[in-house]
Amino acid sequence: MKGSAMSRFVLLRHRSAVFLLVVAAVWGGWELFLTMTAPQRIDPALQPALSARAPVSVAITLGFAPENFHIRLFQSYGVVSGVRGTTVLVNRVSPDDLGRIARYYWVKRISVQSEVGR
Amino acid sequence: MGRYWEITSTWGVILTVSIATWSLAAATLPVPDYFLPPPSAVLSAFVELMAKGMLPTFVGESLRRILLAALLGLFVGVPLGLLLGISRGTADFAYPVLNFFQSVSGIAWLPLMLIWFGFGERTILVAVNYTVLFPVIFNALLGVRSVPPIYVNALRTLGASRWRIVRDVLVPGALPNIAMGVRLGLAYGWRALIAAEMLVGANGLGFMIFNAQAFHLTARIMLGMGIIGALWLALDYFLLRPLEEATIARWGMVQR
Amino acid sequence: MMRGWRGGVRALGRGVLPFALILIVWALVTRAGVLPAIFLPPPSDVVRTAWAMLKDGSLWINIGASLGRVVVSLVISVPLAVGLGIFVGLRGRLSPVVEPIAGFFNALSGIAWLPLAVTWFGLGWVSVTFIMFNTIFFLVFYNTLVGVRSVPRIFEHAVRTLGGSRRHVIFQVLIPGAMPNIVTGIRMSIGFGWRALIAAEMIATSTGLGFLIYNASNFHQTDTIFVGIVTIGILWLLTDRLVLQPIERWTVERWGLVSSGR
Amino acid sequence: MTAKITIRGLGHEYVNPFTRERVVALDGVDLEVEEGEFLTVVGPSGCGKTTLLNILAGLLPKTRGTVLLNGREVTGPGPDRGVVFQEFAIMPWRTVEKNIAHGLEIQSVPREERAAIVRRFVELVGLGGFERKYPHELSGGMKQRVAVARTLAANPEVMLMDEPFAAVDSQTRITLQEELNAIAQATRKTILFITHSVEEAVFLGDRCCVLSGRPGRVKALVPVRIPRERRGWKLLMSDPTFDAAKEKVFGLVREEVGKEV
Repeated sequence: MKGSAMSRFVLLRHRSAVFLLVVAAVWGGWELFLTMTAPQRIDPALQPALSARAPVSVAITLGFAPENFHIRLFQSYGVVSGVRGTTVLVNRVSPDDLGRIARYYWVKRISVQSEVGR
Repeated sequence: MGRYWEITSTWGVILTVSIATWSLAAATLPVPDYFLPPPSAVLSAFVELMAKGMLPTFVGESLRRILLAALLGLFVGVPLGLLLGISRGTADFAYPVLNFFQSVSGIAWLPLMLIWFGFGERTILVAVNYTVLFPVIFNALLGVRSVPPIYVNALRTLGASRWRIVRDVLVPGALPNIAMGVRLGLAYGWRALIAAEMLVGANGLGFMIFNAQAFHLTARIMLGMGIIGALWLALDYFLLRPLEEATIARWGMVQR
Repeated sequence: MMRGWRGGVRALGRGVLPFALILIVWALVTRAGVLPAIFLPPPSDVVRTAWAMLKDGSLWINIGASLGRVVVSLVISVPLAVGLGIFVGLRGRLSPVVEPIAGFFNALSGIAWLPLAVTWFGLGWVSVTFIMFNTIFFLVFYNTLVGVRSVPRIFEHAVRTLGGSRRHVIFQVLIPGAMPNIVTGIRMSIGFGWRALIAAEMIATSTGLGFLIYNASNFHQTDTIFVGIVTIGILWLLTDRLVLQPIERWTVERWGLVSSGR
Repeated sequence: MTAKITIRGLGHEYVNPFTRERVVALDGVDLEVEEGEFLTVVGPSGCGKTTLLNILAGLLPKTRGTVLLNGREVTGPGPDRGVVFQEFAIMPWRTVEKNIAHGLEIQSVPREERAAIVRRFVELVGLGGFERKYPHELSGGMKQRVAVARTLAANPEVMLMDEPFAAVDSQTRITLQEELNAIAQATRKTILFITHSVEEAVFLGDRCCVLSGRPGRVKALVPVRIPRERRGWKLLMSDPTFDAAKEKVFGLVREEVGKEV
């Protein structure tokens, strides 16, 4: 770009524009992917509680033993009452937060807490 | 021997030699394992942190904060700097103040902000944005002040209004300095962000490597450092350098 | 012309007016009692604390610790970085590859090295000095390397046709030609090094201005924090005026060269 | 008496390191330059004028052919062949004085002797009073004067000049040409002067060598039989010999430019 006039087309092919477009595309695609795959992670048994718009206690199963990072993350959504191997028990999670948790790709399944038993 | 071959072979040699010595050192040096993990450990740390969803969050948080600071710097810092620079009165008042505040690094303010905003996101944002904003404002002001008067006078002789002088001479003339200010501000801001994340302990690359040190997870430290460097190079190559080339190349204004 | 404008601004820049005004506003705000003292102590408190710290020497110790680290790191890493930068810059085969690598470490320089430094050297002044060394070394090395490679070949040809040997080319063309970039590298390395030091001192040592401020915030001694902050600002302005500008004036501006340091 | 410079069968090819593409710049150049002669070389752009000069200066290794100076093979750059480049190749970090003395410094000529020589050449090129100035404070014309003074101060066997006045405004150019003419007269130095301007070539040269279009070859050698003392712009404006030589060289170059396009 030797200081020549930046016509619209050249501007678009310029590496900055391409970079921003690619970043936007990847980010958008990723968010879409998460939103699409979120419902599969929620146990159907939780549907009634969700539709009742009432906070619910859940058991979140991960593919690995949770680290401090995950515990702190879940604490921002509700009260973490315990950890069983790769499952974290979180109480009083609002339905909206539940939807957000479901979007984390590393969450295996979110099921009703009572089923797993204290 | 073509130049291509020469460069690629030198790259090949340097990369293989460095990885080899690193692995060798990791295996043979009489130090505890966590001192110098081999390259393979860094790779598995990457895989692990991706699987656990931690890396995307760390990178995402750091990028969000620096890009926010960049936007603020561009759309608030630059106009403010230009505004202060246009009239001699405000410029002479603002220059020493800005010069002082610019020389106090954002991190030096962090302890005060911990008192004002506590250990949270706000402290990080204020520290980073402070670090980015002041060099941007300062250099934008400097840019306006260093536009050679002959351009201003030339336009004045054409009967240009004050606004037109600002638009056609002062702003374009200041662009090289503005670009430099943004670049410098973000360079300082990026490092202030890493330090702030370490001190405040909020999710981000700074926190990642600092926290990893507490658990002797050196592989994660090295991974984090690699990403910090790589992200800056990407930001620099794709966003900052074009900004600078666009301003300097367009007007060939390398002021002597 | 540019010199005239900048000189004029700087002449006035030294004026005390702006700071006096800020002090007055600061005093009024604190007297009005809008904010609790721990948030914003009155300027009189800060001055009193500063005076006390000067008298009992605690401020001097911390200034000495911080400045000492800067000087030590500069003395070690600048000559090494300039020497290596020139050495690699001369190797046509090596430098195109080393430049991007140096660029990477240049981008990484600073506080990002702290965790690794603490792992290797533990908390304390060794880690802090390592971070300072690392920041300064890579900034100066990278800029020297770029500087040597950007010297127009025409000067080298000129010296060669005057019968100059490789030694002449290095000392009479490459080093002076790279000087603008070297000076920029040094200027940036002090700027970034100073900031990295303050941050590192907050985490890894028990002396120095960074530690002074961070420690004061743990005890809510806001006046000490302000003393520290003002000191840092003044120290930088002094370094800029007494060290950086003279170097720049003596080398780059005198030759009318402009550097493209990164 | 052997010629000062002897060039026989000189050929040169540029090989692009990336694409391996070969460009023949010079093909079979035969030329001799006598002692004390002012030979100008002119030709269409791209005919290899600068390549020829760079090979003579030793900055560019030739592909084939022989190049002799005083009968000895030319290998690399050296003080015996002083060069004045088109870009102002004087050191921005040295004062005018230090620039002119640069060659002498390299040949470790004692300080006092150096100062005397520098003073002589400062006067010769009319830079009196500018000794302490830095290049960025000089005009283009003055920078080139420093370059010429530097080259002559090193007392080379031959002075090679690569379109030295191309980047200078026309008024300064005329004065520089007249000054160079006076210097050639005063120093009796052998000079090889590359230019794209036919008028400049004829005005300055004892002989004009016309190179053919790419690949460059000696197309013709046009003598300019005008004594050095009479070479001043005012005189030559109406001199029939000058006009005739100019027409001839211009014709030869035009032929080559036609082929080029």
